[in-house]
Amino acid sequence: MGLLDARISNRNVLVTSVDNVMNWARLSSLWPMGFGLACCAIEMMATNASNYDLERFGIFPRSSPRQSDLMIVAGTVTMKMAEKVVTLYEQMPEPRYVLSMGSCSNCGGPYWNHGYHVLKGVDRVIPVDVYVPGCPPRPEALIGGLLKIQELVRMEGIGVSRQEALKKLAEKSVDPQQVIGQARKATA
Amino acid sequence: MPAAVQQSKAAYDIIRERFGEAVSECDANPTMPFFEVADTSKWADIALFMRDDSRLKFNYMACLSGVDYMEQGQLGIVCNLESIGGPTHKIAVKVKCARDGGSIPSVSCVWHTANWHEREAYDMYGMTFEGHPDHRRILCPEDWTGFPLRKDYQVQETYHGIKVPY
Amino acid sequence: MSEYFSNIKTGASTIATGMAITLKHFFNAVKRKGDAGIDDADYFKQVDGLCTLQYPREAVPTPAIGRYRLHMDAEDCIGCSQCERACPVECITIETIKVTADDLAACGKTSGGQQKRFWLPVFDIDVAKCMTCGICVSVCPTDCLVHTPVADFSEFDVSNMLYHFGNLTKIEADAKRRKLEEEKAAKEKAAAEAAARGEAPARPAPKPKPAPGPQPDGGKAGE
Amino acid sequence: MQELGKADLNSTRIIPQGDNRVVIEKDLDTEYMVLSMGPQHPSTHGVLRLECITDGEVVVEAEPYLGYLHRCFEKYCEKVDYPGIVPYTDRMDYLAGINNEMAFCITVEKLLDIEIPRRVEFIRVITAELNRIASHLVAIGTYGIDLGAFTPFLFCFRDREHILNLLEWISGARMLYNYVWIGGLSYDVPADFKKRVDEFVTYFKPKVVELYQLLTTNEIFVKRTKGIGIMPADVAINYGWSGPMLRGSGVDWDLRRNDPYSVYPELDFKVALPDPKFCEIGDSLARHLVRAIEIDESLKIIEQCLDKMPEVDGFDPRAAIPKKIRPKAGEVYGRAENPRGELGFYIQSDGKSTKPLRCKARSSCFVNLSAMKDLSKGQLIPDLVAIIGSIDIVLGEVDR
Repeated sequence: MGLLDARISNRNVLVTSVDNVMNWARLSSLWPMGFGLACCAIEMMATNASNYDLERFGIFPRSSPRQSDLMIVAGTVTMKMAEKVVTLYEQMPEPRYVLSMGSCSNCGGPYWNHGYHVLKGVDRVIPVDVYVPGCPPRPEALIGGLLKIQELVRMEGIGVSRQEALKKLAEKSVDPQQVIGQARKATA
Repeated sequence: MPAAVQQSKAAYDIIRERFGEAVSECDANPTMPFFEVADTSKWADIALFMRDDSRLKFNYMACLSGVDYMEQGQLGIVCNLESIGGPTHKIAVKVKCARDGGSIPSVSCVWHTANWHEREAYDMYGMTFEGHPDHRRILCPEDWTGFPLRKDYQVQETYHGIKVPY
Repeated sequence: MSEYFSNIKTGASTIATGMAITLKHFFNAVKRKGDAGIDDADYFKQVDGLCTLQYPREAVPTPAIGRYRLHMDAEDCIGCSQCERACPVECITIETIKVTADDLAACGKTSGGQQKRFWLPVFDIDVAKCMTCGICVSVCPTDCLVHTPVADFSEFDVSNMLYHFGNLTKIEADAKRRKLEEEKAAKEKAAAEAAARGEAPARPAPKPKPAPGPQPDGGKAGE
Repeated sequence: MQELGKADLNSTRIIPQGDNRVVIEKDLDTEYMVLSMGPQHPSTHGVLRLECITDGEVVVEAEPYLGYLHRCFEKYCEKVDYPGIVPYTDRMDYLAGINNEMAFCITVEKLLDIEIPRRVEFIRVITAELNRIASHLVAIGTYGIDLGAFTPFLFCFRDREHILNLLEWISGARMLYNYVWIGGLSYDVPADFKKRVDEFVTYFKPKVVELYQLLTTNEIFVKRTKGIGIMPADVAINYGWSGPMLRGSGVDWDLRRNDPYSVYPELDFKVALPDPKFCEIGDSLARHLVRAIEIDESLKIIEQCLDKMPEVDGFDPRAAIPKKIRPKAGEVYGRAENPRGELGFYIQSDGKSTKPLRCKARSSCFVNLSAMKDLSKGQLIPDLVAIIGSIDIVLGEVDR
C-alpha cells in the first residue's frame, strides 16, 4: 500500500486522467437536495425554473438526501431545525458538498444579534464549502456559487483532500479588496 | 367621535349591561377601542356571550396577542374581535393576569382561532390558559428554557450542545 | 355508462388542450429571447422565444439602483456614523479619530467640497450579515455608501466577506490617536494654567451658563 | 374514490361518508401507524412537519408541528426602530413583500395620523397588486407540482420573472424590497414605469387564459382537488380564516372592500368567489379558483390605477416621511388584505421610544393552517398533499 500511496501522491498519468474523468462526471451532475427553508428557497426555485434553468449544468433537485451530493442550505436555520439539518447531511453519501445560500445560513444574517432561536451560521453544525452572500442572493449569485463548487470538485482528486484543494484555490484566488480598489481607481 | 368608534361603544354598552362590574370602562380611542375584563374568571362567559348574542355576533377573532406589562407586574392578552356577515362593529378586549403563575381562562372552544394563538402566547410569555385542550409550546422547541418575549428574557447559552448567541 | 364515457372525453380533451399549448411553445422556442433590461423600451417586444438566460455568458442588466454588494468610498466619508446607527442589522462598525487642526489639509475634502473632520481607522462592513435593505444608503449625507449592482461574489471562506474600508493602517491610526491626545493634553494644560491664573477659561462658548461647572471639570481633567 | 367502498375486502370495509371522507369498519383491530411528514418534504412548502396518525391509507389525525422557521420577528420589533422593522416584515411572507410592508406601514401611519400623498397611495396599490399576482403565480405553480403537473410551474415562474424585473427596477431588489416606507416610498417610479406596466398587463392577459387551460380545467387536476378538504363557511369563520381561503368557502369578505384602506374604495373590482358550477364550495379546487380569479381582478385594479394615478413633476416620495418616527402613546390594530389573507399588526407604543413596546403580527397562514387537523380527518394521504397545497402556506409567515 505504501508504494501505491506514493505513486498516487506523485500524480502520474494514470491517476490524473482517471481524476479528470471522475471529476468531469461529478461536476457535471451535481444533484442538490431540494431543501428549501426560507426566502432563499424561492430564489432557488426561480433558479431551477425556466429563466435560469439549472439543468444546463446538470443540476436537478432530488428529494432524498441519499441521492444527492450537494446540499443547498437555502434560508434561515433555526435551533429546532439544526438537528434535522445535521441528520440530513449525515444521510448524504460521500463525497458531499454544502453550499450555504444567503446571509442567514452564512452567519445568522439579519437575525444574528437578537434572534434567540436562529442558528448563527450553518457552519456551526455542518462543514460548509461555499458561501453565497445576498439576502436573498440573486439567481446569478447562486449559479456563481454552484460554479465555485464545480471549481472545487475539479481541484480534488485521488489523494488530494478537500483541504488541499481549498488551499490551492485560495492561492489562485484574488483578494476582493484589491479588486474593489482597482474598480475604485478605474471609476475615479 | 368617528362612526366606527361609536359602533364599538354601542357594542360595549350591551356587554356592560349584561356583565356590569366584571368589565372595565370602555376606552374609546380612535385607533383601537377596547375594554378590559376586570374579573378574569368571567372571561370565558363574556366571550361566549359576545359570540352568541344576536346583537353582537362577534364570530371572528382577528388576533390574540400576548403582552408583557412589566411595570404592573402583569401579563395579558389583547383580542381583536369583529363580526363577519353580521354587524360591522369591532372591539378589542384585554385580559390580564399575574406575571408569575398567572392564568387566564381559555376561549379556544369559543373561537378556534384562539387555540394556536393561546399556545403562542404561552410559548412567548408563560401565562397558562385554563381549560386549553392542547397546552404545549408551539414555536419554540419543547425543551426551550424561558419565555422569549418577556422583557427580562435572557437567552440561554447552549441548546443541545449548540451555542446560541452569536 | 354515459358518464363514464363523458369523463374519458373531458379527460382526453383537456389534456389535449394542455398538450397543444405546450406544443405551440415548443415551436415558438426556435429563437432566442433578447437580453434587454426592463428599462429598455422594447423589453416586452422580445419576451417570446426561449426565455432561459445562459447566465455566465449573458445576464439581464441589473438596474442602477440595484441593491447588492455594499461599497464604501472612504474618500467621501465624513465619519458621521449615521449609517452605523441606522443599520437594523448592525453590520457596519465604525471607529473615528478626530483630525487635529494641522492635519485638516492632509485629511482632505470630500468630492462635494466638505471638509472631513475624522480619520477612519476602522470602517468594516460585514456583507455576510447585510440584508441589503438600503437604509444606510438613504441616511448617508455624502452618498459615499452605495449598493453596487454586483450580485455574484461567493466565497470559500466566510471571513472574506468582512470588508475593510478604513483609510488608515493600524500604525497610522495609533500615530493619529497619539497626536490627538497630545494636542488635547496641551489644550487642557493651557486651560488649567489659565484657570489657575484666575482668568476665565479660554474655552469657546459651549457651556456658557453654569459658571462653576467648567472649573472643577477642567481642574479634574488637568490632574 | 367512491369506488373504494365497493372493494369488499375480507375483514375491512371502507365506507364513503360524502365530502370524500371515508370511515373504516373492521372486524379485526389494526394498529395505527404514525407517519412523520416533513420538516424536509417537497410538498410541505417549506419546513412544516405533520405527524399523521394513519389507519392504512386513511389519515386519522394530522397534527402540524411549527416553529422550524421561527425567526423571532416580534423580538426584533422591540429591538429595532420603526423604519428598521419594514425590511423584517418583508421576510415574513417572502412571496408578497410589498403587501406586508404596506400592511405594517398603514398600521403605523394610523397611529401617527399622517396624510399620505395620493400618488404614493396609487404606486403602493399598483405594486401591491403586482406582487399579489406574483405570489399567486407561485402558489398556483407549486400547487401544480404537488399534484404532478410540472409545466405550469415553468410557465408561472417565467411570468413571475417579469413582475420581479418590474419591481426590481423601481425598488432595487428582486424579492425583499423595502420599498414602502412609513409615510412614503423609498423611490419614485421611473418615467417609463406606467407604460411598462401597461405592456405587462397586455402581455399577461393571454397568459392567464393559457394557464387556465393548462391547469385549472385539466381533468386530472380537477379530479385531484374537487371535493377534497371541504370547509363549511361557519367553521371557516370560527377558525379565523381569511383571504382566498375564506372566499373559497363562499364567504363574501375582502378587506379591500369591507375594511377599506389606501385608495381601494375608489377602485372598481369584484370580490373573487368560486363558481359552484365548477367546484364544490369550500373544497381545494374552490380555493384554487379564487386565486385564479384574483389574478384577473388584480390586473383590473392595476389598469384602473394606471389611469387614475396623478402625475406630479419632481415628486419626492420621501417628503411626507417624518424625520423621527415616534408615535404617540397608544395601541392600534391595522391590517391589510394579503395574497394569503388578513395580515394584521397589533402595535403598542409608549410615546417615548422610537421602538414599539409590543408588535404582534397576526399572520394569515398561521391561522389558516390551524384548521389542518380538522381538514385532514378521514382523508387519504395523497389528498393531504392537495389540502396543504391549497392552504398555500408560507412558513416564514406561519412561524415569523
